[in-house]
Amino acid sequence: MSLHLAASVPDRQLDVALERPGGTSLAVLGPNGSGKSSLLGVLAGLLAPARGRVELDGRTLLDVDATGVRAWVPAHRRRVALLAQDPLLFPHLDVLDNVAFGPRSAGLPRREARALARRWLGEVDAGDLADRPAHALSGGQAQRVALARALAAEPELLLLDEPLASLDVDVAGAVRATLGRVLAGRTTILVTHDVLDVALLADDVVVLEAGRIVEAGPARDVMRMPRSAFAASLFGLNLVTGVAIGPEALRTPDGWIVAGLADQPLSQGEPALAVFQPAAVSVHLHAPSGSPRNTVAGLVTALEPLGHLVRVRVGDLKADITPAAVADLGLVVGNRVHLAVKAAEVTLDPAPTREGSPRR
Amino acid sequence: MSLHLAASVPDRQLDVALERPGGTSLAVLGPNGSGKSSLLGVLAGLLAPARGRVELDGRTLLDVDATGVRAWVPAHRRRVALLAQDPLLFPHLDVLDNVAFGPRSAGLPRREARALARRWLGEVDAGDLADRPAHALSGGQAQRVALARALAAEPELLLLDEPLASLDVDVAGAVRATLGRVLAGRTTILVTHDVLDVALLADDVVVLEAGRIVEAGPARDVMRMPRSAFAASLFGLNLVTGVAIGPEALRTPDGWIVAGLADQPLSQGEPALAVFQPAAVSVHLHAPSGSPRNTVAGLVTALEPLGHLVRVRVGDLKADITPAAVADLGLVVGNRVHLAVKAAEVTLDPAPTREGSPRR
Amino acid sequence: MPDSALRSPRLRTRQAPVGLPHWAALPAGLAVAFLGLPLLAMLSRVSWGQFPALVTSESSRAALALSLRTSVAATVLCLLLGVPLALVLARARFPGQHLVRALALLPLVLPPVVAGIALLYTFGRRGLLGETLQVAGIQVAFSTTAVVLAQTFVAMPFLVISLEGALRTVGQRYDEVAATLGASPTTVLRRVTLPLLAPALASGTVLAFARALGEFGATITFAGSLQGVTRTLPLEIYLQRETDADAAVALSLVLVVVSAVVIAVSRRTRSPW
Amino acid sequence: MPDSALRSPRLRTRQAPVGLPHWAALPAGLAVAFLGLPLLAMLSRVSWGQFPALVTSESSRAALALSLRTSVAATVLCLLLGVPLALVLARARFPGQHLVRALALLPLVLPPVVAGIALLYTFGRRGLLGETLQVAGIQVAFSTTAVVLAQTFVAMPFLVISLEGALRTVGQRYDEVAATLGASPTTVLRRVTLPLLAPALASGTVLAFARALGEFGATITFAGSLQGVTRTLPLEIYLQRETDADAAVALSLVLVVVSAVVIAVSRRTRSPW
Amino acid sequence: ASGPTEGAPASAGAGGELTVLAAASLQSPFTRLGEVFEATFPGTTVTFGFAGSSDLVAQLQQGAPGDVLATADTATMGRAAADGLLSGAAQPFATNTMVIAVPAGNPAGIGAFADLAAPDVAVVVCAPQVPCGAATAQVEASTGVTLSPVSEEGSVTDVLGKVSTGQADAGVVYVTDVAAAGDAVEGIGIPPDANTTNSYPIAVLAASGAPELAGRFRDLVLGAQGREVLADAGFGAP
Ligand SMILES: Nc1ncnc2c1ncn2[C@@H]1O[C@H](COP(=O)(O)OP(=O)(O)OP(=O)(O)O)[C@@H](O)[C@H]1O
Ligand SMILES: Nc1ncnc2c1ncn2[C@@H]1O[C@H](COP(=O)(O)OP(=O)(O)OP(=O)(O)O)[C@@H](O)[C@H]1O
Ligand SMILES: [Mg+2]
Ligand SMILES: [Mg+2]
Repeated sequence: MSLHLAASVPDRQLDVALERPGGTSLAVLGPNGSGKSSLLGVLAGLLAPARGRVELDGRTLLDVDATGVRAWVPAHRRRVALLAQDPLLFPHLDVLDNVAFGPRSAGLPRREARALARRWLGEVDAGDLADRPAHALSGGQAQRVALARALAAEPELLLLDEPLASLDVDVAGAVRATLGRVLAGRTTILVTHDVLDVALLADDVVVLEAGRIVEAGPARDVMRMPRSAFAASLFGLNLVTGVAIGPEALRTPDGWIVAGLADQPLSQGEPALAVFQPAAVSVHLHAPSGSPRNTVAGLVTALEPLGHLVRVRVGDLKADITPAAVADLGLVVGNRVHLAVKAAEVTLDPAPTREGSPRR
Repeated sequence: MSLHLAASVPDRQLDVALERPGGTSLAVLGPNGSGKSSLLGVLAGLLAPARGRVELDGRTLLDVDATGVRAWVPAHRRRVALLAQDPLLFPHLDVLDNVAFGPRSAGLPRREARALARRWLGEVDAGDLADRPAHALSGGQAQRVALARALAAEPELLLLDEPLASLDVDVAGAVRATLGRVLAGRTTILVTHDVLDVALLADDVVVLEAGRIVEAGPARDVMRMPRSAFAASLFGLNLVTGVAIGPEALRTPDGWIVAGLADQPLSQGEPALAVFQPAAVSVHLHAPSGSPRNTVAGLVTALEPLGHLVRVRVGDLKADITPAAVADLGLVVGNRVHLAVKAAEVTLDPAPTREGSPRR
Repeated sequence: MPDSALRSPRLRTRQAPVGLPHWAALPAGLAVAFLGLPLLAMLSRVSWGQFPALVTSESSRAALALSLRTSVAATVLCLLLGVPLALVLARARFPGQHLVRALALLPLVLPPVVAGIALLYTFGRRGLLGETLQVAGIQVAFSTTAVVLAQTFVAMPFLVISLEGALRTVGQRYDEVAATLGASPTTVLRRVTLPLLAPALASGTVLAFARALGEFGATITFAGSLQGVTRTLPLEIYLQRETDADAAVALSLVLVVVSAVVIAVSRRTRSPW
Repeated sequence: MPDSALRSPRLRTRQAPVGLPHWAALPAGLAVAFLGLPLLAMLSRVSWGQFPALVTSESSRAALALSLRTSVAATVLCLLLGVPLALVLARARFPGQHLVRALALLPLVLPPVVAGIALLYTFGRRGLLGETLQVAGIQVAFSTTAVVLAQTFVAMPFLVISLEGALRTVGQRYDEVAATLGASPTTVLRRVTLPLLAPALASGTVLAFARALGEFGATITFAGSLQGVTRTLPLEIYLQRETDADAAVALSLVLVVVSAVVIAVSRRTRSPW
Repeated sequence: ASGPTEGAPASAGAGGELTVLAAASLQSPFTRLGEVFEATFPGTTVTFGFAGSSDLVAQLQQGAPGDVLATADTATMGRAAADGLLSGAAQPFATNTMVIAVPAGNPAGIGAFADLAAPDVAVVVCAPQVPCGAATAQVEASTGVTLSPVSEEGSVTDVLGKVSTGQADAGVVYVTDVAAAGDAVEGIGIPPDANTTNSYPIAVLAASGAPELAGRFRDLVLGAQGREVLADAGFGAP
């Protein structure tokens, strides 16, 4: 009960390898065009890698090496269901028959397949759409139906490409809860741009950039202490890279010195990174007196509401402060400000190698 | 320089009227299938209402009444550009020519149209995709190109249907900043499920539910004090409705009594609503001693990470507390807890009428 | 009312269509006139008094019945062989594909009479397969089977080519989705590819049926012309023409009516989306 | 190597195709055999010694040149009139639409000879338009123009029907997008609708050209058979057959070669996506 | 109305264009005679329109241009005359008789017309509607043999095609057809008393723009040279 994947697709600049224990779910994160959908395509059997090997529960789904194709299980015999980024509901079937398509293909009689389809439609809050023709749906409705259709296929491996992207808040919350229930014990790979999906649905995370895995690890570790700029940005954390200048301090290329706490002491001269919460950053109009450590100056590039706080962006750095503080400081975009963070709030770590540093 | 719309499309259960001063942007919010895309379709000339009237800058684009079609300007002469929910890039053109399509249609020579297209591609961070065939793009890349294509048409009215839905965090931030710049002074209607879009891009908001406008007002008012359950949920606020039992208190159908501050005193017996921040809600394992006002008991239905806080859901209510507090209380899903909120944190208001209560 | 002119572009559907260019009406109208005038001219020449007798004569009825039977059989054969061929041409990649595609067009360019000769060379008594067939006890010569073969030969390309064009136009995204849902290629074909192609399949079938119904040259060359066995309506019309051109024209109207019925039926069975 | 068999399903493209059902190869192969055997039989009968003289004789060359000229002209006419007609049929809604669609199929079911008679009834000296044309000094029948008209009449339905099927299959979502970007209906047609239809347009054009090239019955009836003026290659082949069937077959190979060239060219000009 | 010679000198002699419409069965002898004519009158061009006789008359009725018409039977020429298409009377220039055509080697062993009635012999004939079919019916009547053909074709060419490919065991066609078909078929004669004779008439057309030249072509066909060429092709004297 496990998944092994190694594949390189030169056309898409994709070159990845990963190993998943059965029954767990993996979130794939990364910028647009980094190869997330292509990765799913290889697993689903829609994209043939130039080289690669896919094994699912001991079955070899794909084995291509320099000598040629040694094994190739076609898409329909892989027991891998894919919810693609585009819903692509069959336009000639109604909603119910779209969802019943998988069960019917698996050989279920029409009645049972439809009953099953009705159940899955209910799960994604789309039970009332059952009799609609597939083309008469709104964007979010179509996405929900497509999700139900993928789930109804009851595959061994479930691939979900941004399953909640166009759902409204209430439904997204409800469907996320449903998925949490449904995915338990099911081998799943989930592409997402949403933090909540990672937090609520994923056991582990990989981050792709330009077709390579740049970070991998358990979801909670990556959320707490991301090592890639992309993950840090996604999880709303500040990430600063530089060179260690002591066991618990680094210097950035800009010359900023950041002190913090390290699990194991840094080796001087080695690359290192520092991560801290935007809420731990304070904003000052003048350089704070007292200890000048961990203070950097810059221009405010944006002010964004964030729940009941305001996020102040200064270049790549973020500071979350209260609206009252914004008013007190009279902050507007373009102000020159000083950001400070207490060393006790900063976590230091050796920087990851090029290939990411899987923590397992 | 203004937009007037009144339209009813019985097939889509849509029946709306709105009025926009020129040069402003309106965010349209609402659940899936509430008619947001249909509204844009009517404006763009892709959907013919059974009755309705659209005027843009004094031009009558559409006038249909019981006696028939009195005016109908076809889509291509409306100077209304639509970025639909589905990117629909022309598959036979490359990216650059997709974006240059609008300028070329407006009569620009090929060279100039391409130069313009290149500029817009740059604006959405997709300059390096210019020479790709349109079908060889990732989901997010295609959406960026479609956005550039709509912007490049330089319309009098710009309609954007979830323009940032599948963009990655970094790009979404950058494109949102670009849009903020580009939309300034341009009449725009923007469909979104994202709070940040409302906060950063919209002057005003309407909320659609089942094809009707249930709420309308300036963006900051709606964000602070939503009157529809949907908007409250979207902006992460708690909204409770009930009947006024005094000038500054209401009772919910469940019998919960909520006291708070009201701008104008409530009239006893009239419907009223109360809005408060999740962060203002405290969670207790036992009914708090002291004043029992504004306390309600329930089961924890979900615990979600939210930045550096944890969101505790109890039915429809949300409370944001620190992870430390969660640990101290030993909270897990299914716990019975008591929620309390200080009256000073609760804003009370008369409930909106059925048709919403536009604040202008 | 002065503004009644404004109401003219009636919007009948909710979904407002993107307009066609106005000028398109001109060539389209010309096309209709060009196709319609000869029909009018034909109608104006028919002596309607004679018509019922002519059309219900024994030879005419036998010819019509035969034509319908053979055309239906030929269309079925075209579907059975042509749909797979179109699929293979549009979706598979194999060496010699260009040759096969060219082959599928062959009967289109061959003058039908030559097609008949080629069929004689193949299935005739002294043809390539003639002896084999004779040994197997199959007698193709001068039989209704020969008519069906001739019609199938000339009609198949219409189905294949129009279907292949449509297959390329639709692409295979839906087929891929179906495969990831566990549908075998056969299921994909039956439940996705063909239903999606319904309009093109319908027009291809109509084309093939019509071509089979109107087939003359290959039939007379390959199958001969015997009442009730091989003399289809076009052959009957040809013979009528020898003595009375106007009678032949009148009889052709029967073909026109049959085709109109076929179109009406093919419209009705078209999927509703 | 023992595992060489495993390598057989070569994946030539990155995009792994969704497989066709294996059984499809059987009927497709049968179709190929059915279409290919007659060609083989023909080739086996050609006396290659005679071939060059036959093919390069003055009458053959004149016929081939005429055939090519008229078929190209007819195909252009088909495109000019047929594409708008297909668009109107697929996209517009108007009363009598079913009638017009049936009309577009008419020449398909009419035996070509009857089509020729109908054209004579229309454009002939005693035809519907005959007098009008005569007054205008235009003599249509029995001229090269008549050949082009006959070919256009029989070939147009192929273009119209296959294009209409494809238009319905593609839908008009891209057309709508183009309209919201400010493209006039003409621009939409030129820059979106037609390019998207490229494969179907190509196969429709090939069908129409091939039908025009092979046209015989309507031509001989409506245009006659004058060498260099109206005697196209199929007519020449018909005449040859009077004396020597094998010579007619050999000459038909010229048509086959021409069609192969047309297909090759139409493949090359097809848009690359 | 102006004929096809418009622009050319109307006077016959040197130069001029001539359009001859002739039955398809006359193709080879007429083509040869055309060459002879062009050699005799340098500068003239003869263009032939070959088709079935009834096609030709139908075309003329609809205004087809032409100077000379030669048909394969008198009935169709009669139709042309009745329509006033001819200038002067038509004159017979050749005759044709029926013959039994069998594939090379005569595999069915046909010896006489009566053998065609045997049940296992596949015979093809022309349909009674066309001239050769009418002639065949006359032969049947005069011999008292009733055929049950496997096919009644629309033209002689189709009958001959079936025979030459061996598809049919025998067919009834014109003598000239067997002569033109070469080695592929053999002819088995029908006794003159049982046979029918069919006459080929030729006429100058009323619409001719060059009646003089047309008359000369007709005279060539009717003359000794014409007779010789036609006899080579198997035609009998009128
Ligand atoms: N059909 C295709 N043909 C060729 N290249 C493609 C195709 N689809 C995507 N690409 C390219 O391959 C790379 C990976 O694309 P992929 O769709 O896997 O990205 P993604 O991570 O899913 O992005 P997104 O978040 O935007 O969906 C990109 O550079 C993209 O432009
Ligand atoms: N093409 C169509 N034909 C008929 N009904 C449709 C069509 N498209 C949408 N509908 C229906 O019309 C209603 C409004 O749909 P619309 O697309 O406007 O919703 P929306 O607010 O855009 O939703 P979403 O957030 O999911 O995109 C829904 O009930 C939907 O099912
Ligand atoms: Mg993707
Ligand atoms: Mg929508």
